Amino acid sequence: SSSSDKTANGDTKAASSGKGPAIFVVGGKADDPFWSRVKRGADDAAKVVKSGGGSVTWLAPKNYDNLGPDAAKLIQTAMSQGADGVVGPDWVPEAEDAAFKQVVSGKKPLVIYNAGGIDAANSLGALNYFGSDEATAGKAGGEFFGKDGEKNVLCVNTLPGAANTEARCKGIADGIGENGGKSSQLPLPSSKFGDPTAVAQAIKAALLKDSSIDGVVTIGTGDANAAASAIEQGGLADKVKLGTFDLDDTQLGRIQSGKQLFAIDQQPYMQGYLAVSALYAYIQWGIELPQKPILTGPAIISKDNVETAVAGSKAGVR
Amino acid sequence: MTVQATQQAVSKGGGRSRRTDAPATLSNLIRRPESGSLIATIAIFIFFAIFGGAKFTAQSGTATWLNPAAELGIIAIPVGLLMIAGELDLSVGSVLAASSMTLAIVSGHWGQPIIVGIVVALGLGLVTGFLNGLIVTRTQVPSFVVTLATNFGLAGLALGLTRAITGSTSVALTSESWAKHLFGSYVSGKFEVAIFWWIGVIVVVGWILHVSKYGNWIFAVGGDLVSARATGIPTDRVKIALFMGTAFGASLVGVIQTILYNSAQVANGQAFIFNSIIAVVIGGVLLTGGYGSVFGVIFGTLTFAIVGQGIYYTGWNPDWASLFLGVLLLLAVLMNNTFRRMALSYGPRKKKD
Amino acid sequence: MTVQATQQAVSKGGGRSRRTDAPATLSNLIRRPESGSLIATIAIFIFFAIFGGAKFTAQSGTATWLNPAAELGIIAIPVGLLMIAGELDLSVGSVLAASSMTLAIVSGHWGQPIIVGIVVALGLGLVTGFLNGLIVTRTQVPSFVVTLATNFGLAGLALGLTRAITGSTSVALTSESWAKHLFGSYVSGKFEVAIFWWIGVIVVVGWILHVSKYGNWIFAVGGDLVSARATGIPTDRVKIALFMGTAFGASLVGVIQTILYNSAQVANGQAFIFNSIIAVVIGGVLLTGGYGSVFGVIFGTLTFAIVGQGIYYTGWNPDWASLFLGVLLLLAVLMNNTFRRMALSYGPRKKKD
Amino acid sequence: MTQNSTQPLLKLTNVCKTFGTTDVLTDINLEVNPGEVLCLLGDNGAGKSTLIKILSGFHEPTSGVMEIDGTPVNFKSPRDASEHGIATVHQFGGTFPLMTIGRSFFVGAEPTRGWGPFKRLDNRFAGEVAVREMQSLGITRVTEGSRLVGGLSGGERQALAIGRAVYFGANVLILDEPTAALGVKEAAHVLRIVMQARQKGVAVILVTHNVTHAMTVGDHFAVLIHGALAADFRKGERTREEITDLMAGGEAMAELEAELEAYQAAHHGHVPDPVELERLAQSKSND
Amino acid sequence: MTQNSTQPLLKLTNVCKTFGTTDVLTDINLEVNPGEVLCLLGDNGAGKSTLIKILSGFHEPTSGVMEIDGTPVNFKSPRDASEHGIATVHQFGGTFPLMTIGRSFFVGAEPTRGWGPFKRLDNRFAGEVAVREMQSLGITRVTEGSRLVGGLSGGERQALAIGRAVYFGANVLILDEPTAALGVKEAAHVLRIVMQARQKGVAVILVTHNVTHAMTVGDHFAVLIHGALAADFRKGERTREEITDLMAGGEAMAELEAELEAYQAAHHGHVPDPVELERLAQSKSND
Ligand SMILES: Nc1ncnc2c1ncn2[C@@H]1O[C@H](COP(=O)(O)OP(=O)(O)OP(=O)(O)O)[C@@H](O)[C@H]1O
Ligand SMILES: Nc1ncnc2c1ncn2[C@@H]1O[C@H](COP(=O)(O)OP(=O)(O)OP(=O)(O)O)[C@@H](O)[C@H]1O
Ligand SMILES: [Mg+2]
Ligand SMILES: [Mg+2]
Repeated sequence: SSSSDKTANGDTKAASSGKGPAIFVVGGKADDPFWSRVKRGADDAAKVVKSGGGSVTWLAPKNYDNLGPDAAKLIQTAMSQGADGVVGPDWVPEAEDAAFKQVVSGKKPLVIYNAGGIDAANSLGALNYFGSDEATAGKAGGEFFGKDGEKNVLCVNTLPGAANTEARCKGIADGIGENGGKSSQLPLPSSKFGDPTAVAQAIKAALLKDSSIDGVVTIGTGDANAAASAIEQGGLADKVKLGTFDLDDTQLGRIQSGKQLFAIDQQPYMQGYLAVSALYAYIQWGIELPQKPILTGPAIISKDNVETAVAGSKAGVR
Repeated sequence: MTVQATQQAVSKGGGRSRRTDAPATLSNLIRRPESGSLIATIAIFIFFAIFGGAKFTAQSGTATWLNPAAELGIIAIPVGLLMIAGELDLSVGSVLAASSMTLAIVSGHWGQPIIVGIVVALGLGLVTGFLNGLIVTRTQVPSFVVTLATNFGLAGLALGLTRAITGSTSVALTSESWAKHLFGSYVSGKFEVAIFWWIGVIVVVGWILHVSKYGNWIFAVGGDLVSARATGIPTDRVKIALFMGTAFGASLVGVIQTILYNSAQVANGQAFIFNSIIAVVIGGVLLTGGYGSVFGVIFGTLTFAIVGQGIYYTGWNPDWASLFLGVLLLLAVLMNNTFRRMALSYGPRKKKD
Repeated sequence: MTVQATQQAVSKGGGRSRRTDAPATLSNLIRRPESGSLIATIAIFIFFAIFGGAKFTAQSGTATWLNPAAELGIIAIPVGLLMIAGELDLSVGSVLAASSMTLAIVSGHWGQPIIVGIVVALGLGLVTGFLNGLIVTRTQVPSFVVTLATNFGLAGLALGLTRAITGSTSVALTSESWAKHLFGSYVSGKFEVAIFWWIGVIVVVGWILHVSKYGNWIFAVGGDLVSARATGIPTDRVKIALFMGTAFGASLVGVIQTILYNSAQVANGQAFIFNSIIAVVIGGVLLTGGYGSVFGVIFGTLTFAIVGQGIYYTGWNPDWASLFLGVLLLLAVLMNNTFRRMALSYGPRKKKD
Repeated sequence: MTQNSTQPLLKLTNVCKTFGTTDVLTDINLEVNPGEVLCLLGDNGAGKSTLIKILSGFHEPTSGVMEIDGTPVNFKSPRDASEHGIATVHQFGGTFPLMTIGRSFFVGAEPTRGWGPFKRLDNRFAGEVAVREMQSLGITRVTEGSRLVGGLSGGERQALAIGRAVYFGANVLILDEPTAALGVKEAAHVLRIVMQARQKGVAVILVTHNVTHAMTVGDHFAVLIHGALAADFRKGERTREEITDLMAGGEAMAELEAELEAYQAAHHGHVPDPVELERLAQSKSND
Repeated sequence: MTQNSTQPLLKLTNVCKTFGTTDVLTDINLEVNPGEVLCLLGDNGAGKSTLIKILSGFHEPTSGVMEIDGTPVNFKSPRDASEHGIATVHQFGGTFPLMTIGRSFFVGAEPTRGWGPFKRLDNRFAGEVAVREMQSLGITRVTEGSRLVGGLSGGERQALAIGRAVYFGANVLILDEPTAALGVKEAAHVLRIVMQARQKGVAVILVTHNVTHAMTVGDHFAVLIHGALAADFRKGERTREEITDLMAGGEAMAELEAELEAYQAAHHGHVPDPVELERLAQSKSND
C-alpha cells in the first residue's frame, strides 16, 4: 500500500499531536493469494484510518523459509519506524513473542491476527485476536468429510514442518476421527513446491498406492488444483472427494460443478479489515470490543452456499 | 576462407586415413559417456519397479514420472545447452510464473483470444532471455548473478502488475478447445501432451547440438571462450540465443501449465530453477561448460523425475522422501561419473610398436 | 626445503629490490578491488538514507539491517572462503535447520544441559561438512551436486527424526541464562549478539585468508587445482576443512536462532543457501574461484541486507520489493565489477624507457 | 625477394596499445608483403603477442592505423580479421580440451554435409582432415580424429593448432611461437610449411625465440624492444650475432654465452671445491 | 663426470604407465646421479612429461619400482616428492593467474613472520624474492611483486615457475621444457642456472627439444621413443646428428633438413612457377 505517507511519521504520540496514528501490519508473503485478501481488507480499513490523518503500512517477508525470525524482524522494523500500533500474526510464538513484548512494553497497542489465537493475545497483553484457528478450521473440515461419509482422508502438505500447515492437517485428523474416520499426512519435499504437475503426480501415486483413501485435502488452493488433476488422472473422480483450505475462483468453479466437496474459508478479508479498524478505533477513541477472540472463520463453502461466495469473489474479497 | 573449396581439395587426395573413423563408429556406441546416465536411469527404475510394485510400472504409474519429466525436460534441455556453453540461468522460475500470469491476464482477465495470450507470453520469455544474454555478454557479470537478479526482478514485476491489474495473485483462465488440446490435455487420460512438446524440443535441440555446426560453436564457447572468440565464432550472439532458448522453454511450460490447470499462480515455478540444473548435472553436463549431451540431459531428467515420484509407490513413510531424494541423487551422479570416466579413459589398445 | 633457511640467505644479500614494494603499500589501498563493494554498499546506504528518512539511519533502523546481516554474514564468510577455493555449499540451509533442531531436541525435549545441546549441534555441522568435503574430494562429483544432495538428505532426516522423536515439527527450548546472553540476547535492546559472533568470524577468517599462509593455499586451490596439487599443497585436506567451516557457520547460526527465538522449526534456514551465495558474489568473489576477499564479502553481505530491509523504510508498495531487490542487486554487482576492473588494470605508468 | 615495389598486404602506421596505464606498444610502423616471411623477434615481454593480437582482431589498437591492401581496416573482432583472410595461431590456447580432435580442428568453420536447413556437421570428414594435417606435421602417434584434445601431449596440441591455421590460412598466416612445444622433427615440418605458404604467395608472420629458425625462413625481420620497433631489416643485412643481441632486448649475448662455455670447459668432470661454490653463489646473487 | 661408482640419487626399474588401455610408458630403467644433468629427449608424445609426472608424485606408476638413495619410495602425492627434495617445473601451468607474483612464487612454501599461531605471511619478502629471482633470469621488465600473474607474458610466467623451482630445489631439480617460451637471453640464463645447480651437487633432469641446449648442459642423455627408453648414453658418446635423429623419434632428420636448405637455396628471391607448386603440394600430401 502506498498509504504510509511521511506525514504520520512523528516520533511522539501521533494521536495527541492532532494527526492520525501510524499503524503497521505484519502480514504474509505478498504473492500468496490468501494474504492478498487480508491485505485487501486492511487496505479498505486504511481508508478510514487515512481519513483520520493516519497511515497503515504493510510489512511482509519475501519468503516463508525463515518465517519466525523474519516476522520478528518485521515487528522490530515496525517499532523502529515509530509505530503507534501493530497488527501481527503470531505464527511462531517462540520467535516472535519477544518482539511483540517490545511493542507492549513500549506502550503501543498490539493486535494479534490470523495466527496464535486468543491465548497468545492474552499472554502478550494484546487487545484482541482476530482470525480463525488452524486447528478449529481443520477440525471443521474433518467433520465435514466425516458427515459426508469419507473414512480415510489424505492431507497433502507442501510445506511440511511449518506450524500452521501441520496444525491444519492435525485438525483434519481430529475432526474426522470424531466422526469415525482417519487421516494421514502426505508431506512433499521442497523440490515440488510451486510445480503443480509434480504435486499432482505425487498425490496420484499416493492414491493409487492406498486404494482405501476416499478424501484428499490440501493446505492451499494451488495444491487443490493439482489434487483435482491427480484425482482425474487416477480415474478416481467417483471415489475420492476433494477439499481444501482457502478459497479462490477456481475452487468456486469446481464446487459449482460438483468436482470438489468444499473449501475452508477463514474469510481473510475480515481479518485484515477488522484488525486494522479495531486497532484504529482503540488508538483514536479508546473503543474496545468485549468479545474475545473475534473468529473470522472457518466458513465451509460447499455446493449449498457457493453462489453467494462467488459474488464475494467477484469483488476480490473472498 | 570457405570450407567448400578446401573440402574439394581433400576429397581429391585424402583417402589415406579413411580407416581411422570407420571402426570407431561401433565402439563409439559403447564408449558414449551418456551410457552412464542411461544406466543410472535404468537402475533407479528397476529399484522402484521392485519396491513400488505393479502400480509403478503400470500405465498410470509411468505417467506419474513421465508427466513431470516432460515439463522439467522442456526447460532442462535448453538449460543444458546453456550450461554446455558455460552459463547458468536462474531466472527460469520467474519467467515461467510471469509467462503463465501473462497468458492468464491477457486471455483470462482481459478476455483476448487465447492465441494472443500465448504469443505475448512466449514473447515475454524471449525478451527476458534476450535481456539476460545482453547483460551477461556486455557487462561480463557472471550469469549466476544476472539471472538471479532477473529472477527477483521479474517475480516482483509479475506480482506487482498482477495485483495492480487483477487485485489478486491467482488468475483463472478458460481455454479455447484447440489450445486445450494442443497444450493442456491428457493423451489416453493420463499422459500430458507436454510429452510431445518435450520430444519436439529434444529433436530440435539434439539436432542443433549434435548434428548442426552450431553445436560445435556451443561446445567451443563453453570449452574456452577466448579461443572460441579467436576462431571467429560470434560468441556473444551464441550466448544471447541460448539465453533466449532457456527463457522460451520456461515460457512454454508456463503456457502449458496455465492451460492445463486453468489458472496461473504468481508463486509457481521457482522449483524449476534448481530442478532443471539438477537434471542437467545428473545428465553428465559439466557445470563449468564445454561438455555434455542432449541424451544425457534426457536421462538425467528421467532419473530425477523417477526418484522424485517413485517413493510414493513404495508405501514408505513420506517424511523420509527428502532423505531418499538426496541419497538417490548422489548415487545416480556417482554411478554416472564412474561410467563416464570409464568411457573416457577407454581408447584403442596401443603398444609401443 | 625449509623456508627459514632461504629467508636468511635473502636477508643477507637482497636489499636491492626493497623499493619495489614500499610505494605500492599506499597505492594498494586505492587499487584494492574491494573498493568496488565498499562503494556499492555506501551508495545503497545513501539511497535508503534519502528515501527511508531519519528512521532508517537511526539506531533501530540500523539494527534492522545489521541483525540479518550478522546472521547471514556468519554463513557468508566461510561460504566465500569455500568459493575462493572453487567450491559451492548448498547444504547450509539444512545444516542450519538440523543443528537448530538438534539443540532443541537435546536440550529442550530431552532436557539435557544446554551446553550438551550446543556441542552436539555444532558437532553435527562439522560432521556434515566433513562428509561433504570427503565426498567431493574422493569422487570428484561437483560440489554443487554433492551438497545439494546433502541438503535434501539432511532436510529429510531432520523432518523424519523430529517427527519420530517429538511427534511435532516445532520444538521449544528454554535456555539457561548464560547461553541466552552469549547467543540470543539483544545489546541495548536492539542489536543481536550475533553481530559480535560475526565480528569474531571476520577476524578469524580474515586472518586465515589474508594473513596466514593457509590463505595462500586457498587462493591457489581455487586458482588452479592441478598446479596447487603439484606444489605440494594438501588440496583435499584444504577443501575438507573449508566445507567443515561453512557447515560450522550454518550450525552456529542455527544455535543462535534457536536460543534467540526459543524454538526450532524443521523448515527454517533454506533462504540462507542462496542469500549467502548472493552476498559473496556481490562481494566480488569469483564464482569460479581463485579470487576474493573477506572485506568484499562483508560489504556484499551489508549491501544485500540493506537492500532487503531498506524498502520497508521507504513506504513504497512492498509488492515491488522483489523487483527492487533484483534491480539493486544488478546495479551493485555492476558497480563492483566496474571498480574491480579499474583497480586491476591500474599499474604504475610504464614508458618504453 | 625484394618486392618493395608491390603494395604491402598489411601496413601498420603508428600503432600504439595501452593496458590501463601501461604502454605495451608504442608507435609501431610495419609493412608485410605477400610471399614473404616476416620474423617478429624480441625479448620476453617485448610486446610480440600483443602486436599479433591486434593484427588478428583480438585487441583493438589504442591509436594508429592498420591498412590491408591500402584500405584502412578496423577489426572489431577476430571474425573480422579472419574474413580478411588472416589466420592466426596464438601463443597459448586455440584448442578445446573436451572436444574431439576433428571438431576442435574445424571450430568456427565447420564442414557440413546435406542441404539447406538440413546441413549437418561432417564429423568423419573433420576427423580425417585433422588427423591428416597433424600427420603431415610429423605427429604420427595420433591416428583417430575422435580422440579428445585433452589427452594430447603439449606438442600434439600445438601441431593441431598450426595445422588448423595452415589449412584455413588465405592471405596472411600468423604464427606466435609455433615451434615452442614442438620436437625437432615437428619444428622442421612447421618451417617447411611456412616456406610452402610463402611459395604460394601467402604473407607469413612468425614469432620465434629460436635464432636458427628465424634465420632459416625469414625474409624480413622486425625486432621489438620494450614495446617499440627497435630494428627492421631484411635478410642478410645483419649477422647472426647482431640478431641474437637484438632478440635479447639489445643486450650483448656474447658475454653470457662465453660464460656458459667457460663453465663447460672448466668444470666438466670435476666436482667443484667449496671455495669455488661460494664464488659461484656470489656471482649469482650479484647478477 | 663418470660417477657411476657412487650410488644413484634416483633409480627407476621397469616403470610402466598406462592410461586406460593406452601404454604411455613401458619398462623404463633409469638412473640419475647427483651433480649431473640428465637430458630427457624424445619426440612429441614420447612420454617425457608423463615420466616427469611420475617422478614428481603427480601420477603413480602402473608398475615398477622407484628408489631414492637406494630406498624404494612410493609417492602418493606431489607433496611426498617435494618432501624428498624433488622440485619440478611442469610443462604448462604452475602459476596462478589471479594471484600476485609474490604469492604465486611461494605457493605451498609460504614465508612467514611472527611466532606460533600468529605467524603471518610475509608478502613483502615474497614479492622481493620473486622479483629478484625473475630478474636473475633476465626478466628485467617485472619490478613489482604485487602485480598479478595473469598480466605477465608467456615467457615471464615461465621464468616465474623456473625461479620458484630453482629457489626451492634441494636434491633433484626437474625442468620440463623450461626454455620453451623463453627468449634467447632468458634461455641462456636458465642454462647457466642449471649448470650452477649441478655444481652444487643437485641432480637436474631437463626435458628439451632444443639440441643445442641439450648438448650445452647435458652430462647424460636418455631418449624416449613411443614410451620406451630407446637410448641412454653419456656426453660425447653420440654425434649431434645421431642425437637429433633420436630426438626425432628415430627418424633420419638429414633428409628433412636438406630439403629445407634446398628450398632456401632454390627459391630465395624467386616466385615459383605453377608446375613446381604442384610438385610441392604433392610432396606434402605424400609425406
Ligand atoms: N592484458 C594485459 N594487461 C596488462 N599488461 C599486459 C597485458 N597483456 C600483456 N601485458 C604486458 O605487456 C607486455 C608485453 O606482453 P606480450 O605478451 O605481448 O609479450 P611477448 O613479446 O609476447 O612475450 P613472450 O615472448 O614472453 O611471449 C608484458 O610486459 C606483459 O606483462
Ligand atoms: N591423461 C592421459 N590420458 C590418455 N593419454 C594420455 C594422457 N596423458 C598423456 N597421454 C598420451 O601419452 C603420450 C605421452 O604424453 P606426454 O605428455 O608424456 O608426451 P611428451 O613426451 O611430454 O610430449 P611433448 O614433447 O609434446 O610435451 C601422448 O601420446 C599423449 O597423448
Ligand atoms: Mg608472447
Ligand atoms: Mg611434454
